[in-house]
Amino acid sequence: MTMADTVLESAPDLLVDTDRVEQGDLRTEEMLVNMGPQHPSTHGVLRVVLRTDGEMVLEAIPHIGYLHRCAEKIGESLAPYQYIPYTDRMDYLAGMNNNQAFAIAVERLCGLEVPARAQAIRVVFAEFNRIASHLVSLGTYGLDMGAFTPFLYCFREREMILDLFEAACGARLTYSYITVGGIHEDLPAGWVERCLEFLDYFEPKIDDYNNLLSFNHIFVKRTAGVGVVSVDEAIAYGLTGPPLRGSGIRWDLRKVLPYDGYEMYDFDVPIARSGGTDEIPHGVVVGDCWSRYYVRVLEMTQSVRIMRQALANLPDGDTEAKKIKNLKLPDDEVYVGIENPRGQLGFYVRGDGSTIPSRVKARGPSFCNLSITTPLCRNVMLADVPAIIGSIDVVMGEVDR
Amino acid sequence: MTIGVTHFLVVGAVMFCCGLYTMSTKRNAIGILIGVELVLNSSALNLVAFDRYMGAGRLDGQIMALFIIVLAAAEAALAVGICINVYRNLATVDVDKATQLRG
Amino acid sequence: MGEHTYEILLAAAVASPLVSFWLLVFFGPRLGKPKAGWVGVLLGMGVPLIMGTIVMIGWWFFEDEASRAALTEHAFRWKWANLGAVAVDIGVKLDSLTVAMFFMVTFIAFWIFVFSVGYMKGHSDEVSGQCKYWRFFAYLSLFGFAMLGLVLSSNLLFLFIFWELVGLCSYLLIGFYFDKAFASKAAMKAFITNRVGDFGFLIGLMLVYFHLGTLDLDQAATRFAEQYASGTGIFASGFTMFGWSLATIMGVGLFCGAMGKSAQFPLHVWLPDAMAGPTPVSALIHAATMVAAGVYLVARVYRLMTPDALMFISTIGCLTLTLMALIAMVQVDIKKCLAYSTLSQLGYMIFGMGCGAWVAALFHLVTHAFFKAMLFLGSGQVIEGCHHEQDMRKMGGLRHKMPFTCWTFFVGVLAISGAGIPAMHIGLGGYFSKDEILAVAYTRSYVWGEGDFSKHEAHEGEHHSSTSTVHDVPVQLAAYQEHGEPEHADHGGAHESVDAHSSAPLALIFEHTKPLPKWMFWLAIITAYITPFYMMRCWWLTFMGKPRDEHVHEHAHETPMMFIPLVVLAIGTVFASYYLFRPLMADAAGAATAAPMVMAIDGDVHTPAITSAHSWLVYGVGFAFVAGFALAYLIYRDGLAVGDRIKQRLWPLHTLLVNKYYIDELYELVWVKGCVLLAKTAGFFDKWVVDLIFNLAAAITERLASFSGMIVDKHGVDGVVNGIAQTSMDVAGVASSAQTGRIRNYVLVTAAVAAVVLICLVWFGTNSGYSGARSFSALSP
Amino acid sequence: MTQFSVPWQPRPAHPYGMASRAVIALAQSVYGFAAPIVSRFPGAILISAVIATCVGVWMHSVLFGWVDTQLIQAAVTLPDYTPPALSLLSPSTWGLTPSVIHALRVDETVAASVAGLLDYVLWPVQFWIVRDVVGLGALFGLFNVIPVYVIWWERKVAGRIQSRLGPMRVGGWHGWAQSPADGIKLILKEDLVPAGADGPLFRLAPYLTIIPSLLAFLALPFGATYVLRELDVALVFILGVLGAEVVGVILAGWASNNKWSVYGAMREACQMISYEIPMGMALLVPVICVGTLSLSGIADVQQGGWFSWIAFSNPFCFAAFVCYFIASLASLKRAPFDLPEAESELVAGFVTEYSGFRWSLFFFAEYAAMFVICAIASIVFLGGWHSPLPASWGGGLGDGLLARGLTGLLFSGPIWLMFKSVFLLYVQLWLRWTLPRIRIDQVLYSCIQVLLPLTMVLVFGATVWTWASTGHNALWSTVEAATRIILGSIGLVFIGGFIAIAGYGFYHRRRMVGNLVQDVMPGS
Amino acid sequence: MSIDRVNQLSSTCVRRRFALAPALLVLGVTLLCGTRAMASSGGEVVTTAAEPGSLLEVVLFYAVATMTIVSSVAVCMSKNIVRMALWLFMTLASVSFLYFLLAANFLASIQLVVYAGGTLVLLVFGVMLTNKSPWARYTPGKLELVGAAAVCSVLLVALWLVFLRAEWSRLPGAFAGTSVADLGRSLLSVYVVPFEVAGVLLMIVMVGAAHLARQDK
Repeated sequence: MTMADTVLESAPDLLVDTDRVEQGDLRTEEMLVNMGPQHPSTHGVLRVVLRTDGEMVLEAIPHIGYLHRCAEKIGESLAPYQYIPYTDRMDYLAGMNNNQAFAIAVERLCGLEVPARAQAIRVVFAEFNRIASHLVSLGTYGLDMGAFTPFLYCFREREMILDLFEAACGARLTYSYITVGGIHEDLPAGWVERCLEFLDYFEPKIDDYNNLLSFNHIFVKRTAGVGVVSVDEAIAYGLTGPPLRGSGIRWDLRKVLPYDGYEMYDFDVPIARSGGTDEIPHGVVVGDCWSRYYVRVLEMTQSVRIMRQALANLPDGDTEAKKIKNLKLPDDEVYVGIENPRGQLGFYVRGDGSTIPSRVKARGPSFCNLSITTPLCRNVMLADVPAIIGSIDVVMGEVDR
Repeated sequence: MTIGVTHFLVVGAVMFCCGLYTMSTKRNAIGILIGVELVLNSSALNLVAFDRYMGAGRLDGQIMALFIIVLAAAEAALAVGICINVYRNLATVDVDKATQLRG
Repeated sequence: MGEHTYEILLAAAVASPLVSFWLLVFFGPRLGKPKAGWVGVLLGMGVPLIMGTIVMIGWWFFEDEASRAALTEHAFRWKWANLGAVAVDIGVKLDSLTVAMFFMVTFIAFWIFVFSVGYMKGHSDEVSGQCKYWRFFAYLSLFGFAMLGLVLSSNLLFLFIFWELVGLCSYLLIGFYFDKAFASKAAMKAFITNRVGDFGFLIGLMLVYFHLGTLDLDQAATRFAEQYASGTGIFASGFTMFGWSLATIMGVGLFCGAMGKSAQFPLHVWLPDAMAGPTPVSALIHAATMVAAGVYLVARVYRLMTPDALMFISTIGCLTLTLMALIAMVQVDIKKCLAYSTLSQLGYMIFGMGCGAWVAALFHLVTHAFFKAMLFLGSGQVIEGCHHEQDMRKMGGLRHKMPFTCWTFFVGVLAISGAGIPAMHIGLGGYFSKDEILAVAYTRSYVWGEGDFSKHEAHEGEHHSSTSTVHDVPVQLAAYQEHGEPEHADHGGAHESVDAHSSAPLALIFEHTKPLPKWMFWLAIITAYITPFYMMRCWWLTFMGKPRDEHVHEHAHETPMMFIPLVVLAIGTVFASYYLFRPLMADAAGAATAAPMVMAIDGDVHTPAITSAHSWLVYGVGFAFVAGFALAYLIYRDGLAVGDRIKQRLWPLHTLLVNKYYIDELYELVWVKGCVLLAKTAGFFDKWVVDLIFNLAAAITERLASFSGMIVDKHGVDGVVNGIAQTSMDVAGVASSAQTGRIRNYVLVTAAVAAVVLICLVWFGTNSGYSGARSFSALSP
Repeated sequence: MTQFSVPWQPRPAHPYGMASRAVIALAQSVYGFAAPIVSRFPGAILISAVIATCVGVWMHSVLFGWVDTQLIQAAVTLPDYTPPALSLLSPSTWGLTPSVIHALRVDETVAASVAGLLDYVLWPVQFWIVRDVVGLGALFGLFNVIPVYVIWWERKVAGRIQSRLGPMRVGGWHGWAQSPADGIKLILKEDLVPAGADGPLFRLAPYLTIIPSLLAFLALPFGATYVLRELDVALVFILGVLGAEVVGVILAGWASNNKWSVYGAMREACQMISYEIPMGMALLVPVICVGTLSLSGIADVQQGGWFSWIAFSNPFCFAAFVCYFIASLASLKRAPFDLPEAESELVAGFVTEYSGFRWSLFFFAEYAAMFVICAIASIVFLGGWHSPLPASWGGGLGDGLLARGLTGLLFSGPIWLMFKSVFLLYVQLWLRWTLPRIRIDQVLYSCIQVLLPLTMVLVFGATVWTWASTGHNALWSTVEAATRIILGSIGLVFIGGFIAIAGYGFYHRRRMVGNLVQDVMPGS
Repeated sequence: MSIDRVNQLSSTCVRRRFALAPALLVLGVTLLCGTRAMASSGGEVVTTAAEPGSLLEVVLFYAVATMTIVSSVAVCMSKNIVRMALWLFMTLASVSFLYFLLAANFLASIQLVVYAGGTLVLLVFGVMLTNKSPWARYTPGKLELVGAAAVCSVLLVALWLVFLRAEWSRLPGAFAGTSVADLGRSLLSVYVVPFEVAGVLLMIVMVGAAHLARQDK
């Protein structure tokens, strides 16, 4: 028995909702099981307390806070450009997008104009990072389902993306590339060509993933119809990103509230469809794990499409706005939400006339999406819990901040 | 020194007595079941030994042992089912607690 | 035709419903509502019907008697297992009876299956979510398998297995609406009552197994005859019980099975309750086929019967037919009315079997199957049409709403009443079959009673030329030759010959056979008058007169798919009886009744050779239906008023009948309460007597101790006395705690006793060695 | 000083005793001596070791055979001969003395030139117990080698499937020493028994797991004469002992006192018990067709080449092969049925709390059982140790040593059984690295609702088929032959397709897929 | 890498490897218990155990019998229910080896498959499903323990006496061995009815056990 179990069992009343256990319900040993914080399929340090009856999970309660680093508070003692490196440590799988979100928030607050070239490059990197992030999500989701191989295929491609990131900004995970007022540095020579080459290479790989994983019979059996989120539920729980679109709601901030010139690009917002139609396998229900998963696959295609457009029409010019040194934040507040790979990532920034914001608050998609875990994991099989959590695709760094 | 039927019978007798002891001292229903299995097995062993040494090739003992195995499996399946049910209803498998039918 | 063609066809026909059963079990839920039913119809009974028809046609029209006999002789047998010294064969009993029964069962069952497709649509899932449509057809298919297997079995063991299987199906189908308490109770009742009968059957079976050393029907009969001739085996046993010899007990035991399944008098209680099942089930299982299996069984083991056993059978049959007919007169539930009528008719069959009318009883079985199935389906149509209303008092005037049902039902009523025109030799099935049973009964009670048959002794040796003598006898007798040798060839007319059995002289049979008591015959005659009355009453109350309940009448309607079977069965009732089934039965009778101690009597009174001495019977019974109909018409012409008046006038009788002679209550009193009483007595003894002794002993000693403590020196003697008291308390405690209620302690005690016994054995057997070993060696060959 | 709260009691390090020091020193010196050589010719050494093993095994069979046929048969004719029994009490049962052997041997040209020492070498071979010990040693060696190299191979296969290389360093050539090195590492790892665990049972469980799979080797024939104990019920015996493996797993799960372990154990028990039934039933199909439970007996009827293999003998056997393979995956807890140790659900299932040597024992057991199961599949369905060529073709080769060698290589020899088993093993690995894992309810569904009825039908069908075949009907024989040809052709197409795919992959292989951007990018 | 370094890295437990010893014991016993085939004239394989009367048989018998007795005594001495089940498994496995010695190979294998594999797992299931803690002790009374011990030992002695007294020589003799085919034949001819009845029984038990253990009532 591990320590955690001992602790847990000493105060079981906190966790077991005894009222819900019907009297006379002939239960075999109900058990409280800790899934995490050190568990292979909780993707980090998420701890889920499962109340199980045999293989059935009666209740799953996520416990968070194992990775809390006061990220928001730190933002209140640093100048915005100093705070940029902290943002990409939140959702560490989508550093570019996080940088972008905070940068745009500060730009809006200060009314900075970002040059066209910088905006285009931002779009390229945001989408590129979206692909990288979705690749991780896909691969690890396969891993959750017991398929090890797709994981390595995904990471193979991701490594190439990271190579390109490294070439652009020198870092492979925490980029701090997109900064307030533009981007940190212009692209290196030949980067665009290499990137296009990669996109040519990458696009057919998406079909590979589909063949390997998405349409694998067992995979579909495991995920289709599991953890169904209805439209109402999705809205009520404030889901955003793939989980929201996986429930069939066409909502994407890039379309709805465009930023960084997304209105100039031509792309679709993929949403889930139910099974039996076209290529969607039988048994798939809108809002289930498979739908959430597949929305990500489709989004990768769209990202490639956006990147191609952006790279083709990359304007010349500056990559950084004027007047960003000693930026004074006006006594005002702003909230900007952008479409992170995981959903709506919003930054609320309040200035007080100094160079340091008086309040920084992030609205993280993972944190909000995670809230659906408990209702989804009610009366499911034990093996469905990783399927559900994996399909929500949380990054604990951002949940805990 | 030859091994004869008596040798096997002695082993069987020890097993039988152990099974009996288990049956009559355990209060756990499954413990009693385990005792029963021991007793059944000892009788099967005796049958096979008799069959080997004085069955004159008629195989009766082996077949009886076969049936004992089958019946023991059946009995165990049912008994475990009953134990589980008792457990669900009484939250214990202590046979001394199962006294609902006592007059 | 190749070798074993018939057997293969019949086996295929038996297998098909089994396939259908498994299909429905596995895929039934997926097949959905009408499809599952059609699978049941086509695979479950369609295929057997086709096979049965082919076999029927081939057997009757394309084989002559010689080849039929040869086929019977060389029917398929495959040795399956050895039960000790007894070989058990899987085989087919192939003779005219099998073929006829097979055809009858498949034909009727097929149409009932068709009927069910429509009927169960509204009666399954909607009524209760649990009672699935497909399950009904799965059970029906299983029943088809079991019933056909039963008919086909050449072996008592397999007959018994299928016997139990039909019982199981009956149980399942009676309890089809198992979430309704009455249905599940009825199912339970049927099951338990049948077990009582089957216990007797099992005893009979074991006697056959043990004394005759075989379970094969034919072989058992041969052995029985041999043992009778030589006075060995079962006849060598001096065992008697109620004055019955062991052979009689065997026959009665076998008959007990039939009593259960055919619901004969003391065990009849389940059949009326069995009407809780869906109506097609009542029609098929509880009227046409399964309940007739008892009669079939008696027919099959007829050769193992003794005169005493037959007398018992006829007594039971006679009681049943009368008592049940009386109850039928007062029933108001349409299905119950039919159920009691079924009981009464079954009584006729059993009665016929008992008094030697082998052919007639089986013939009656077939005709009854047709018209009773039709009547039940008609009642099903009515119930369905009237939205589950079964009370006849609320019906009336339905002829306009459901004309087809009305008139097919009327055909059934005519048939069961034995309607026919005696002089013209025209009539429905029941007319011929019932008359024949009565004729045989007449022969048995009057002709034999007057000793007319003593003259046959003189002709024993020359039976070939003795035919002329018997022409004086009003009813022709035929004790058939063994192995069913064609009689036509020998004597020029099947119905005009008397033939002594080769292994048992006719004289011997006469010597054994006592005449039938006259009251039995008269009861049967009276019941023949009662039958038309209650049937007419039933029909009239349902269909004729004015509607008595507007609500019911308004909703009444007919369903087309459901009346097709009605029409087909009506046609079958009219045509396919006397000219098809009677000769088949007569053909089978030869070999099937070649018994050493009893004989079958051919009582066909409707042949042209009918004599005047017997004609009063023919006319008297033949017109019974007119009298019965007239009475019913007079009483129920204007509704229930007259009937109610009669009811009030005869209230003691009516109350008795309505309460079915209080037999259920009697059983409740004797068995259920009796058991409880026994248990209570034992408990009482345990609680008061055993405990009392211990407690008393303890108390007395204690009192004694305290008493003596008062007078004697406390300090000196107290210790001793208290010690004694305490000891006896302890002894009492220990002794009473021996009953711990813990099995493990009992186990231990058992083992301890075993150990003590073993040690004693060893101790006292010191010099002579362990006697166990000797007994081992004694056992070994 | 703060004390870390750990769930186990901190223990002092045990100093090594002299024996351990000696063993370690020996290992080090051997490695120091061998490493340079090994790293120079790694591939050659590995391959020659394999060949040497084969030759050794083959030679010992030749030797035993020679002793049997030549020596003992010749000796029977001697006066006062008693069969060798090695009863310590009576010297008369000590068999042929070396001098007698020498006398018999001089007739033999093969060994005539060898010195008289050989007589003393041959002397013990006449005793069964000696042969048993030799065979046991060989089996034990095999039992150790198989898991080690199957694990290595699995890692290579997994690497290839996942577009990487797998182990490449240890030992040189394709990391061939990776698994032994891992083994050494595992032995030296700290062996933890969690606090609150049932210590004795926790320690016992790995052995209870490994012994059954070891026992299975006893009755497993590798060739017509390569079997330690020829059992007439070998099939049931092996099934039985492999089934007993589950006890160890359950105990491991239970004794760990970890909830995930208990989950793993329960899943394993549930899965194994349910899949034993379809597995056994699927094996009953060929048993019904052949009429024996002896593995050698089953293999014997498949001498007639590819089309005589039982899998192709009738449709029921063909389907039974597939059923058996699926069910065996489940009872071996291999992917996609690897629920008991599903790392994404149960951390590591019943082995969660195990480490070091005990942990490796579970894997020894698992991989050995995998091999046994595949070997049974090969013997029962795929012709056993017979090659796809009919054995009758080798009839003209004669009885010489070369002829025996050729026969063993081309027609029937253990190498073919190894080859087939390893092929099936490869399919298992292939599946594992391709498929996701299914859920426990789906596992049980596929057992109880799919495989079980299916195998029941197969058993029934096989019975009918066999019954029909006993009739010696000419028409039926034609049907049978046609069935064999059709099913055999399907098998050929399958194998052909496999080879074609493999060839295609080999032809289009790329050394590293990931090198697209690596070396050309600025800054790299 | 020096020995000290190794010492430092791995803190414990090389000596634990010698726990292999019991495993090897079991292994060796089983190996030697294996039977040897002897082709009979009829072509059917008839097997015998280690040659009757040989030293091997004696050694094996005593080894296996000791194992049986030790583990069956351990069953009744264990307090923990899981350990009881484990010892039961040991007993059953040893009995299966005894069957091998008794030339009942098929029975031995079946014992392994059905008993050790099936029944025991069932028991363990029962244990796991029904025990809050396997260490939960339901101790019977002292008197019961003593009584049981006394009765069992008396019974054992009595049985022993009986064995000693019995005149086994007067019984029909031993036989060489038996093949599975013989067993099958007699099962399907002489014992066919018990066989079928057992089949029906198993079916009923299957349904009954499934019903009893059903979750949703």
